[in-house]
Amino acid sequence: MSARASLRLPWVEKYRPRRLADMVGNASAIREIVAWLKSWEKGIPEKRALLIYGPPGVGKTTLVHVLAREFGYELIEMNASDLRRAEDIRRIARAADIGSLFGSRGRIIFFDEVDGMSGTEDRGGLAEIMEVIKETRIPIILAANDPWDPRFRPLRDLCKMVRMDRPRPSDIVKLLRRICLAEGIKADPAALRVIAENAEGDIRSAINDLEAIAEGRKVITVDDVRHLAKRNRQHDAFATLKMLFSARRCDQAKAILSQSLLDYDMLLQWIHENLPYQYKDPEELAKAYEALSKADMYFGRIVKTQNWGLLSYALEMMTAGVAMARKRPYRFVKYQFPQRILLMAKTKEVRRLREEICRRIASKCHVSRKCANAEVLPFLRVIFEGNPKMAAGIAKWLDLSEDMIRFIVGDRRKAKEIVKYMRK
Amino acid sequence: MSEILWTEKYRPRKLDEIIDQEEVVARLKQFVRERNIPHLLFAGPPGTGKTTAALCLAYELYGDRWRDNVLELNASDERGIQTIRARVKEYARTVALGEVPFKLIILDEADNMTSDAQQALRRIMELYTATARFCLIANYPSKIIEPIQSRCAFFRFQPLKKEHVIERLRYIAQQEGVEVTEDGLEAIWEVSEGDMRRAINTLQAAAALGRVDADAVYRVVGRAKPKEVAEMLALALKGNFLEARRKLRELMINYGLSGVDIIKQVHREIMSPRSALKIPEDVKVELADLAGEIEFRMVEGADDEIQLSAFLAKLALIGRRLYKG
Amino acid sequence: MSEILWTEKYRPRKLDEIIDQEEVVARLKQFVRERNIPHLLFAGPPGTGKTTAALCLAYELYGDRWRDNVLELNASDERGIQTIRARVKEYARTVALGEVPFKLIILDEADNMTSDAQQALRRIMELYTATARFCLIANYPSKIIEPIQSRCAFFRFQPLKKEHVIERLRYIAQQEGVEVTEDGLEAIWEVSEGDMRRAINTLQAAAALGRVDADAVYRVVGRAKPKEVAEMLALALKGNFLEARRKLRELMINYGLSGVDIIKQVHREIMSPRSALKIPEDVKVELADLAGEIEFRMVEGADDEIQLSAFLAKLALIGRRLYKG
Amino acid sequence: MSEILWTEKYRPRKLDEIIDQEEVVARLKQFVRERNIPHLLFAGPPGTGKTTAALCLAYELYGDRWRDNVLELNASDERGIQTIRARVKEYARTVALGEVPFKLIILDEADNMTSDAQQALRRIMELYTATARFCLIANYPSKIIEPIQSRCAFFRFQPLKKEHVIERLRYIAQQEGVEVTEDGLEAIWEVSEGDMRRAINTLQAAAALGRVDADAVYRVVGRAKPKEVAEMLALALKGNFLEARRKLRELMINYGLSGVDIIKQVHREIMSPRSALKIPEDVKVELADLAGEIEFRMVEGADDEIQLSAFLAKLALIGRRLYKG
Amino acid sequence: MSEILWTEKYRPRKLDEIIDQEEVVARLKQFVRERNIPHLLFAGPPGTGKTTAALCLAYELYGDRWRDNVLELNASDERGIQTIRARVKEYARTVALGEVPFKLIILDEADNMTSDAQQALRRIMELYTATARFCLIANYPSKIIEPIQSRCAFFRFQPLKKEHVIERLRYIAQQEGVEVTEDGLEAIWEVSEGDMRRAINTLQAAAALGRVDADAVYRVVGRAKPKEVAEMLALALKGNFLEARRKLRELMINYGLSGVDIIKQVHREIMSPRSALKIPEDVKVELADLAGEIEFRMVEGADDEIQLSAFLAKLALIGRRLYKG
Repeated sequence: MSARASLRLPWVEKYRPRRLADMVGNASAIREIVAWLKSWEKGIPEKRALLIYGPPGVGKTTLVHVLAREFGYELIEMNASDLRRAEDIRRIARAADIGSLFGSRGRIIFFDEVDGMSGTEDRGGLAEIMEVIKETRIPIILAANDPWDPRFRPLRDLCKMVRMDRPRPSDIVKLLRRICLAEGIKADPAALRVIAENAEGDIRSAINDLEAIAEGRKVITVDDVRHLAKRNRQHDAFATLKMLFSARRCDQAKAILSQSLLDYDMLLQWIHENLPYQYKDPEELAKAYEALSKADMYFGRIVKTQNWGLLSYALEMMTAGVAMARKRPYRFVKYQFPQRILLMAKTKEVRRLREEICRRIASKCHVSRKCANAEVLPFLRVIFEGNPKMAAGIAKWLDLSEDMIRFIVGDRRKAKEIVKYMRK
Repeated sequence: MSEILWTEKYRPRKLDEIIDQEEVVARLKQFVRERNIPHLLFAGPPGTGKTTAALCLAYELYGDRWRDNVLELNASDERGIQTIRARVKEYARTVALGEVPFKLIILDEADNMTSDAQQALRRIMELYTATARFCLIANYPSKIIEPIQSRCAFFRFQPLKKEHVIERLRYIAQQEGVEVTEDGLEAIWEVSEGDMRRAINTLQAAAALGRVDADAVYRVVGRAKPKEVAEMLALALKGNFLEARRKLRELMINYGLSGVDIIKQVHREIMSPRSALKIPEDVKVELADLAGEIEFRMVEGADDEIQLSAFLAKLALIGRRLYKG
Repeated sequence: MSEILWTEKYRPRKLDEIIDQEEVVARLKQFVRERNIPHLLFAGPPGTGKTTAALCLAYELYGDRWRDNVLELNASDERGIQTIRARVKEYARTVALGEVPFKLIILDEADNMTSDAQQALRRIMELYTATARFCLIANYPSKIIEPIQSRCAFFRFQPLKKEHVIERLRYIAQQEGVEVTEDGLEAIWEVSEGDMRRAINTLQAAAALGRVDADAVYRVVGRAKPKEVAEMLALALKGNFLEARRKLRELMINYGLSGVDIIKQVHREIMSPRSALKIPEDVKVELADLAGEIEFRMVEGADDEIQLSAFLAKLALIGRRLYKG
Repeated sequence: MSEILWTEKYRPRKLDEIIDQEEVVARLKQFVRERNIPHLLFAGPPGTGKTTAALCLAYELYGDRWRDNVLELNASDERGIQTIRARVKEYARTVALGEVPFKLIILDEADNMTSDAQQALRRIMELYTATARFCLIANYPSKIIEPIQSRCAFFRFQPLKKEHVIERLRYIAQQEGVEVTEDGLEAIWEVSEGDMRRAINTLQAAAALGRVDADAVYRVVGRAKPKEVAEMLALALKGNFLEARRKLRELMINYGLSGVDIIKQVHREIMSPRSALKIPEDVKVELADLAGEIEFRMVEGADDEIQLSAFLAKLALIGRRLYKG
Repeated sequence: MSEILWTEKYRPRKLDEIIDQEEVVARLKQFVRERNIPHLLFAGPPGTGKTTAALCLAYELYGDRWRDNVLELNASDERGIQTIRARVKEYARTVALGEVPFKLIILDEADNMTSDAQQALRRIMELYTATARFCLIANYPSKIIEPIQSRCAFFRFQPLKKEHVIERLRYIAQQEGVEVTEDGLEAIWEVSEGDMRRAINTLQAAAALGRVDADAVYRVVGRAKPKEVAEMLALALKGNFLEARRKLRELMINYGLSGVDIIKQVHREIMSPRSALKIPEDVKVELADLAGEIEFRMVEGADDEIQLSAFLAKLALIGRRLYKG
């Protein structure tokens, strides 16, 4: 690398870790991944593919590159900038010679940004990746931000799943300090702390922010980072809600729309979550919810008619309408993250199970999935709770897995009993 | 006792085994004899044998090859008319196997389609009329658009007679070696509202618990519906909005209930004389009216949870007037 | 009983056979005598003989060659003005056969065209005016754009008289050897609302079930008997909400009625001077108001059962005020 | 009576013949004198002479050669901007014939173009500015994007004066040998709302029926006579709900009016200062509110009869409060 | 007055000429000095100089060779996933010409790109970082997927200050020899809502009419003067319904406004903190909701006049409650 070029390289590239020791955070995840990779030396492991998932900027792609370098593998990479149709996947697999017993040693196939595969453009790609995994005799690594989409379910079954988390701000500060040192910059630790906090565990954005601020400076003070634009969503939401609920005029309430970074859907969820905390008086609460209900109707009408002219009314009811419900003085409350979003994430697996059970009932009983849920499943629950033997028969007939049975009876012990009958 | 769902085990395999639809059966058998059918529209209440009749027709038309010649779709499962078009297209492309020169496409819950989707369906029906026949199944025939109705032979399924339902239940119980009492059968008839599928499901669930008497039946019915609805209403009326909303989320997320499902149950709970809520009559009416309003808003709106929360907030307000005023 | 549609079998073949449209017929016969017609616009309620008049005009103008000289289109069937343009173009290209120097193009349901399409139609009419005459048929003439209206001779068809419709039905029944009762004929008149086509179709459908009495008529049109609707309303007004709702379910299930069907019947019952319900006029007013609200919600897609329950709940409240207050 | 449309036959051929647009005409005549025009934007209500002015401008600019130098397009006719681009391109390629060094492209209903299409149009205008001038015609200038507005000289057309419209109608009637009554002319003015084209079309359509009096006018535009509508409203307000409803049905059937037609007329009657109904202003307020609600429901597809009944019912309730309370 | 668009003619060519974004400009100039930039994300309201800043950056970085080194793709260019994978990737891969070792790819309105396309972009940004830098421009940065946000230095553009916008407009007017009044400038500021591009376009459009005063400005944007709208609302709220309606018709006719135009202005006036109407804050919400309902109805096809009457009627009813109650 020439001196001129390296000078021009952004710091995220310049200081991209080259060795495992340079990685920030996620020590246990890295240990797990290294162990899996090493197990290939003893033969083909049970899971032939590794799916690394986690939020952006925590170092997933970097880690894979470092591993390859450290353990001497050649990396064959495909990412979202490549066409990834079935034939493209197959071509790469062939190039990597995945089936060869001897010659392929020393290669890894890396499918990055798996969740960025396009439904239309990359038709058949996902299915082909799974085929490749089933056949492979060399390690395959995949990376994704969100692997929980239902279409990845069969893929998840095939892969060893390892999660990488956001590193703590203190880890990021350490890294930033190291970069400053290398660049000959004097930085106030408090300023670095602000950058690190603001990045919310996204290492890459922390480095980018540092570089943008340091451009042309040799000293960085807290004052310099004051204007750092907030990517930070959570804190922004708190401030936004406070502004909204303390507003005394419609225009003040509406002003949050231009000042918040939350998108409208998200803002709606935040308001919905926190209404009962803010408004303890039933009258205020009912009035505020009336406004929110109206806002939602406008959103619904927008979706149905595609008439975006109605958006301003939706937003107004959601902000001014909610704020003007207040009759008493504003009081501070601790705002909550929308529990529904957490709940939806937490219950993803459960909901998937329910859906799958309904699908099986639907196909056996000639009913819709909705009908299966409303008309058949409740009776199944009674049977499964009360009669493990009959339950076992039905479970076999519907081809239910153990999790599904557990889901239906809602009790681990009873589920075990049913499974025992099934084996008989 | 056998261990698959009895609704399937005892589903008739022949047109002649279908209960209470003599006229329908006679006409369908004529079609079978002629090896030719027009497009069909089966209408009638749930659980009167519409889907069964369609399947029996298929068995008798195609014999062992029925699987190759029948496509079963459910309009409320398929995502929009595009998917239906695609599946029909792919399916109708290949020639029918066997002697009958057309395939059969059974489209259940066709009255759930929007009228735009039905217009598209009508064109699909026209397009593939040479190679396929459609059998549309609906609860409310008046929700099927006129141009489709006029292209179909219409079959109205009658509500089942009490004695025949009970006779069938008794036969199944006997086959399965289940003890049933008279009042048990009466109770099943009562709760199943003429819907044979629900009746058999109730029988099986009650049988799973032991002897089938009225008690057992009501027990099954009680357990089969989530108790959280009544709890949610009670909490809201008592002014505990946060807890009520938590229950609401449980119902929606854990039970996979839609907003309309919940409002229906709310309605039932409010108006039930057996409800533990002890709501005065005039407040009941107010609540029913409110439930109607909120349901309408859910149809117009985008987010059921927000609308139902607004409903709970109103409830809390009413509750205050009721209990403190 | 013959198999073909009676509406076709008994459709008048001569202008003179048309019922109740003396003025229209006189003017049309004048045109036939002159062997020349302008563009025509026939307007009036459904089933009053508009299409029949157009066809009779064609028979009398062209005699046996009418098939070669008449093109029948339906504006709501043909897919857009492009198709109409193409078909008219192809059709009008060839010369009229026989003595009359122009062809006749009958365009049914012309008021269903968008005003853009009508603008295009207007240009088509201008273009082919030398070789073709248009006969536009519409229920609502106000939905025909003025530039077309000003090019057409206008004919308004009157609603048919009850005695003439019944007379015609009785004639057909006699020809077909069908037994009809007086209340059956009354019921047909009731449900067909002056629409002859609907009346005859109803007669034929009811005849397929055997004797044509009121019961049979309400069965084939998928309506509840007015008496049953009145019963449900009476129950609700007496404050017996649960019974009223049970009755409602029964109506929906037994007759396969949708919510909008039911509310229409409720409306009819409320408004009927012959209703068995003795509701004071000022209560009728409230019910009519309510029915409008509920119907709108259901049209927007709200759930039938919830909305109708809300309706009955309100009724119970009104009833209480009425009878106890 | 001639066969061609009177709106064409009596369309002014010279700028000076245009009615009521003195300022516009003066500015346009200046352009003619200078033999140079900028791009033009004509805005104003329908039937105030915008297209006529564009054509007159063309006649006066190009004289006999106007056909070679003018391209008339209708933005809502031509299929999208692609067609416009193609046609303009082809047209503007050739040099203008005669003394004026540019051609004129008249683009009617320009406000019906999407803003994307207008963006494209803007580029076309730039591209051909040397050889062609555009005259855009719009009802709503606010729907023309700013970058186009900033390129055009803006002309606003004023609504026409009643006496001038009537004078013109009288002139045409005289030329055509049609008998018109005073109340006929009044009625035409009433229904055409300042739109000259509509006024003349209505005159022609009414003339086709014979003498042009108020009756004939309301008949051809498919409206009830204001007096009858007022009668119906009066009945309802007096609490005579059932009578009012009978009147309503009569209006709908006799005039072939749809529900929306009726409500529009009701609205007009309520608002008319000449109405025979002596409704206090605060009641008018309530009626206007109601009419809006009912009209919307019918637009959404609710049943005309049920909704209009609901409307009359509300009227009766208001009337009761008003006169008995 | 020149023919080309003033927004282009007066677009700043240097970073220093950009208005009101000192912080952004300071940092960008720093990049220019260092001849190095990170990937950039420019976010902020429309018309605050984002695109201008990106172009100025390009001019200053590359000087005369900017055309060789900059790829600009905006919303009207194809930017689907194929383009990103083919064209953008190809462009990013080839070496830059001149001293600066990388090219600049400007993606305007990046928040309108599909998330598929954005996904395809993220790794390109990393892989070709040695040869290309991206500048993404967005009104709503939250619509940029997180992995891309995290790859960019983030710049938020502030809304422009009134005095600076007006100063700029005055400068342009002077350059173009256009007469502007104080109230004209105020009006432009009012209607352009801080969007400089819109402000300049409005100035140019109004200048085409002659002197730029408030009248001219409101005329070209197709809006009534806020004062007049406020007058109408005040009349309605005072219960003077018929007068308010007269005013409404006047506004619609004089300004050529459609129903939706009017309701949008009414909405703006109601919510404006500077409105002369002095409506209590909680009533504002009620009125806004009403306006939304009415706009929805009109969008769905309901009649403008009936619906606006209904709106004024509601206003009168609210006013009655407010002022007399």
